[in-house]
Amino acid sequence: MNSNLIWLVFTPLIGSAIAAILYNYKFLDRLITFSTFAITLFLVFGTHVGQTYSMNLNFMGRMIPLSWNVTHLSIFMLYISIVFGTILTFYSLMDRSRMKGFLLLLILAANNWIFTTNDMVGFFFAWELMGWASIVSVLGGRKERKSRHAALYYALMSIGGSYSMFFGLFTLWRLTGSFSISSNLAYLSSIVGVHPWWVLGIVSLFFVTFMIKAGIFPFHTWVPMAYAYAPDTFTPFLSAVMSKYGIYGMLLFLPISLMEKGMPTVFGLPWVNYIFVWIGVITAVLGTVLAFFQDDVKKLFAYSSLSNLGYIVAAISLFTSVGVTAGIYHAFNHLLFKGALFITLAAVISRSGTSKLSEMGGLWKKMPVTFFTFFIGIASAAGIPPFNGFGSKWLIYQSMIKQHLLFATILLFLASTGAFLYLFKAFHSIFLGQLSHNYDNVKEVPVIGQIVEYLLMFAMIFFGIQPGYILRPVGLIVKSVGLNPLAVMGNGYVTGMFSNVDMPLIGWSLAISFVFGFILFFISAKHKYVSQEDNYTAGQIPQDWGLTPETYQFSWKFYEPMEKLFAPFYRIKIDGFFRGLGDWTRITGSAVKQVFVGNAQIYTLFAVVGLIILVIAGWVA
Amino acid sequence: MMQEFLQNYVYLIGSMSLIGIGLYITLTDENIFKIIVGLNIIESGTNLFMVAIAWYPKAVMPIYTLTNKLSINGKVIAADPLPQSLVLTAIVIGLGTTALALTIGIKIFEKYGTLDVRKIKEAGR
Amino acid sequence: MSIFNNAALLIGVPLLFAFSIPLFGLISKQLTKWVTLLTISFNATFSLYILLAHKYPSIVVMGNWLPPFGENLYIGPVAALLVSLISVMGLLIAIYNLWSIKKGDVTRFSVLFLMFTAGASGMVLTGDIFNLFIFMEITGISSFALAAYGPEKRALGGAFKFLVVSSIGSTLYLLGVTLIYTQLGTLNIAEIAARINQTTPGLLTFAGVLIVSGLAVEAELFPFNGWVPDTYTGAINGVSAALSGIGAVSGVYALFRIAMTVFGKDGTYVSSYGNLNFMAVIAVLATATVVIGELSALTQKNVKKMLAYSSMAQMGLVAVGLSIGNELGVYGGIFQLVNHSIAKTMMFLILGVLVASGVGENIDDFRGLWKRSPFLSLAFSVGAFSMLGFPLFGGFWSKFAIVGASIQRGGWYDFIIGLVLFASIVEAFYYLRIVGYMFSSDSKFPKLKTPWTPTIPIFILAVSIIAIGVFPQIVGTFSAQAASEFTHKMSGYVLNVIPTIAAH
Amino acid sequence: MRNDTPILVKKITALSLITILMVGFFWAFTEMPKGSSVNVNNRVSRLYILKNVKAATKSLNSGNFFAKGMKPLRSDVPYSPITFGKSANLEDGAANVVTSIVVDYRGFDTLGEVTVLFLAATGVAMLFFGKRKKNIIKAQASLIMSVGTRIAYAVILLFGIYIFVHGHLTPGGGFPGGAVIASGVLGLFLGNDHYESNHLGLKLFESLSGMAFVIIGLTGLFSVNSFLANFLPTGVIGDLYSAGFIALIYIAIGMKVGAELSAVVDSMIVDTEEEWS
Repeated sequence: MNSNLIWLVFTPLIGSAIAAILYNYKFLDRLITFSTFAITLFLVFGTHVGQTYSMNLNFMGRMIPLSWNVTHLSIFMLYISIVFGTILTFYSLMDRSRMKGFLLLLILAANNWIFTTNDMVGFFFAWELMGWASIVSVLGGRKERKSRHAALYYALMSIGGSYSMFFGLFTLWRLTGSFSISSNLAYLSSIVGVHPWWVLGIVSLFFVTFMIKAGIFPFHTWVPMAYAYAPDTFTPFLSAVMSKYGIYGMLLFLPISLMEKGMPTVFGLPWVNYIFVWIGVITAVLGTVLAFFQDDVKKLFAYSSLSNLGYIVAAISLFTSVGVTAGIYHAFNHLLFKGALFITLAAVISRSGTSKLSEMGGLWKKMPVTFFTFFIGIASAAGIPPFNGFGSKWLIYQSMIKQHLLFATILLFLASTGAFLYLFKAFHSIFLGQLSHNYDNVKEVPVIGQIVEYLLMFAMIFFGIQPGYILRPVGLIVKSVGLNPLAVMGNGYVTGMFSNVDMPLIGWSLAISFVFGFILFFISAKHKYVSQEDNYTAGQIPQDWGLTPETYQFSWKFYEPMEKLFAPFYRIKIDGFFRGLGDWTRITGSAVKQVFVGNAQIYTLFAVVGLIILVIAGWVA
Repeated sequence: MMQEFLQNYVYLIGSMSLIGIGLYITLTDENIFKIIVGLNIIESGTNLFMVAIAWYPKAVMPIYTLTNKLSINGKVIAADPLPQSLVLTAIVIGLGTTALALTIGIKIFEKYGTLDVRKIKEAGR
Repeated sequence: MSIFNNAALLIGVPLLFAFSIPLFGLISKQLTKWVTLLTISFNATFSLYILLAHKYPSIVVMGNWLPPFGENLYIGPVAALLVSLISVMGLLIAIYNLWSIKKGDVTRFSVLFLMFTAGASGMVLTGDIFNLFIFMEITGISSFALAAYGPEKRALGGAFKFLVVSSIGSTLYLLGVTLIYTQLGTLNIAEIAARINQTTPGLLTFAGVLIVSGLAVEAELFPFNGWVPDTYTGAINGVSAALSGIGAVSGVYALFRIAMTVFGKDGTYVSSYGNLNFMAVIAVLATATVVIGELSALTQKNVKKMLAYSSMAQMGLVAVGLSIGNELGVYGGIFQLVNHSIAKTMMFLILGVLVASGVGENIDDFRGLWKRSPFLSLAFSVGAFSMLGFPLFGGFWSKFAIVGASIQRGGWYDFIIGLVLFASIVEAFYYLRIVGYMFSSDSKFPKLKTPWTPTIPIFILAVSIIAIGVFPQIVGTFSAQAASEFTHKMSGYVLNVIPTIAAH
Repeated sequence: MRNDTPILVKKITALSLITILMVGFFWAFTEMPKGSSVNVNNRVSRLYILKNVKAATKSLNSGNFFAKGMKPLRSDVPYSPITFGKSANLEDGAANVVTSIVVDYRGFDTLGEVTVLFLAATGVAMLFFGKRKKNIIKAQASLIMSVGTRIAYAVILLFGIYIFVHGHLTPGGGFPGGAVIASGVLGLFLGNDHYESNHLGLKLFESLSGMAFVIIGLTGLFSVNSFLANFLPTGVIGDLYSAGFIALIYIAIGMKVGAELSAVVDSMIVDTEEEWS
């Protein structure tokens, strides 16, 4: 019995109530949010694996046990989410966006609850709380109309997901009479050999929810909208932390697949897992392809998130020790670099006032710290050693190849290359090139923001060259789900199937080459800064051939040839399906509304017809 | 034969016919006041039905008088007084409903300027 | 059987004051609203005392004639809970009326409102099937008149539609009651319930169909609910709040008292002493109501009309929950009834305040309301979130229980709950759209001045929604007892009224 | 079915629906007890007619009222024969059994019924509320009419009072009596072009008599510990001064109904102009 587990939930709730009261005083609201995150972090320090807590909830006269249970996975997730949240809220102290602190705290409460609970009632409650709080959070974006639409779209998807989970958990309850997650999972594992289709049905009800929350392929349509139009300071949390809830849920249910003895297999994988690998791959490729051409930088990185989650899903669906290690490791890495990227984006957007790539450019001179953070962020995201994205991607490829999924691996490689392209596009369009005159007065972010950026830079480099600090806890998780953990040679090594990579070595060599580069840069000829339009060709200045400052920007039609190349992909509109569903519902609604014609006589007729139908039913029965 | 038919069914048929007629008026006539009349006829049918189930052949009235005995050797021979009292209640309730309906009808005529039931609605449903 | 005759005051005192209000009206018109308020607050206090001091189950004997010979009131867990709900809602709306009803015939409005509340309480309390009809008519007639009140002409149209459909409904109910009387020779609900298997099946089915159809008018089930949108839209907002928060509660109660206690088989899901399983019939009707109500509300641009359709759909959801018939389902249904009553009352009251301060009824007028009146828009959102089943709001628990119960029941209820959940997504769409409009910032209008009198009930209701959401046992304990009363026909109802009926 | 459906279609639909409904009704009635087989002895009314509810209660409390299978043994309840004008101190003293049911055994229903009428009158008056216009004379009443109604009014009033005072002995009672009185008032309206009713008086009558009913009920609650219980001696059956509180209640009801229906007549006849300013 460790009551600090329940305080993990209650502290943020109390903080949320206080923050909600002080809502009008923005700084106080943010300060309370930050301090609650910090306090919760201290509470997590006092939490260790194996702690349990239970209490009874009076539900319809009978007691429903609510229980908490700390596993390796939950403590890992708690740490990474809360540490990141603390950094983010610290950043938000200076921020001007309309993120609501009390909603973030509600999400924190749900976050802690989801990661520690061992009963489905609590899980569902927390899941709903998290979903709704994030929906309301999305509402406060810069572009109000669009963020409203995004929130509505997200809400509908999210509700659909939670109803699916509703069905799943109550079906389990009907079967076992218990809400406990661990015993229900054990039950599912025990009957999977007998009734594989039943188990598949129930688990897929849960998986729909998780896939919606993580934004995996057929349900990814809300992701770009919600990420792009959420408040700038909330998007990092949405992308870095909240997408991981789906991954967490999948990890809970995946061990069942170990028991699927009766299922046919493909490449040594149960076919369900095989399908999920492909879903992950499709998500990764789709995210990449769609990210190329985005002009809205947040939308671009939203698709990037999508792509990365595809990697994670593909890896963990293999359910081998390398796969799971790689998946969780990549989840952590994605949290770190995507969080850093979105924080820098928030900084850039708050300073420049736009999120359009074609309107930015040359900002590195004005915001050097942000520039470097962003640079390291995209290096990580592209998987360039020694930054932190490398190790996990490397492990993912290894795990795929080990299962002989060559075609899928090649697609993932291509996606990674594509990732480099769009990341470079963003990098170049925002920071390099010529500075637009609109941004002559842009300043670097305030000190608090700079501190956060330095911290994130440090973290991305540190966890890149010292992966052992993450791989060790990940190994514990892998062990706890019943697989053999990978050997960890030392803090500096990523141990794969075929070879080990000495990250510090790579780090040093890269650093030395950088030093060389800088030396060359400084001893080379002096360069002159010119303005964007200071240019001529054949005696004509740019205006003469019809270029405006916007169209003269580098990022204007950045990848136009590729856009033509991938144009067929653009025509696949998955969200067209959901929109069609919505339109159909609306048309049905208008038609159904005609039932109520507003004539007393016809209402009487309805009543009489209803009566007659009942009479006939009684007659027939 | 005929007598038996009358005893068994005449009130029931009467009450059902009243209900049917009332319902027909309510469903087809477009004048508000005729609809109210239809409702009233339905009510009368119901009341007749209730009185009909209280009565049986050769029943005496359920009032003690000098000459009227209500029971013979422990067997009650009076008509059932309970439905009659229910009818009394139902009539009064029907009266109240009718009065209110008429009032609403008058007010509708004042404000909408029509008694056509199809026109008593707002635009934009 | 414990006799608690003083509870007759729950009906007697409102009647006494209703008859005397015209005299108070001779002194001052505004005084009559206070008389109504104080009388309903007596009712609220007394019913809360009954509920909290656990004075139930007990019966109230009328005229010293014990049931089944005379008339009686039965105060079980359901009645205790619902009477408290009705009286408290009535009290809060009466506070609102202090501010909102200033013009017109205030005196008579007070009388009608008081009797509307008392009639609904009586409908919930009564233990006699014909007395139920009388209270139905008291509620009905007062609500026709209340619905017609107001300067707008649409009020009259709505009231007329309500009156016509409701008259047909009560006629059907009366015919059904008469048919049952010919079979069993009694009007006492407990005795009918115990002896329902001694009737002819065909006739019983027919009587049941008539009664269910008649009560479905009050319980707002499709296809008997044509009056709902027009009446709710036409009536002034305080009356719409009362109709959805008070009238519908008693209607749905009566429907399920008949379907579960009278026609129900003890300890089973079904109610089929006749040929027809009425619980299944009601489940189908209720599902149709939910789907049609939500779909009709979807494209609605008028917020009041939208609330009306939503009200109808919510009553359908309540009926779905109750018609599942297992304890969890009834628990969820009663819980949902309480939640719906609280939330919908609050939303209509908010709409009333908004309309009175010059904001229109259209959804476009709600744009940027957050800037103009933060309190009202927050409270409205709280209500909307409770309707949608947002965690930490009351509606979460009831929806949870209803879905859980129907999946527990299984079979074709899986299909029903699938439809209901689809309708809930539709509902989420239109409520969230309003909330989104309210929190958008493009408003050019000045801040609203909110009078303090109507904010008291709105504040209390909003707080209670959150309180129920955080501590569901506030309602949960009572609705669990109610569920056990509804599902255990003999021990929950009949034996508490006539203890010696099953002596052999 | 839409608003603009042709009338013929409407009529045919209505006819067919009603036909189906009627067939349903008759199918149900084939199972009903036929006129000749109606047995009041099987119904609870037997106890009301023989006035042995108290005995039945005794038997109920001792567990003998319901046989196996929950069949009530209504015919087995002991009773003593009732003779008009002789039997005294019965549990209910009304010679008219319908009255004894309406006011005594099921008095609560009647209270509700009075309330319904009261509410309807209130509703009517509320909807017609407004500034009273001068009576527009639509048709001049003849001399015979105007004199005759005034003379008849006194007789009608007296007759109405007679009906409700004798409610416990003869057919009739408070409601018919009140309605008769109101018809007299209607006559006054018809016969006199400038007749105006005394609103204060009507209101006072209405309220006080209604309150009297409830207070009688509450007196029962506080003296006999049951709402609407008879707290007066019942006397000899058939006497005018018998039947306990039934006469009192019927007087209250009669006055109330008379006043209410007169008020309804008044509000319906007098034109008003709404004011919502």
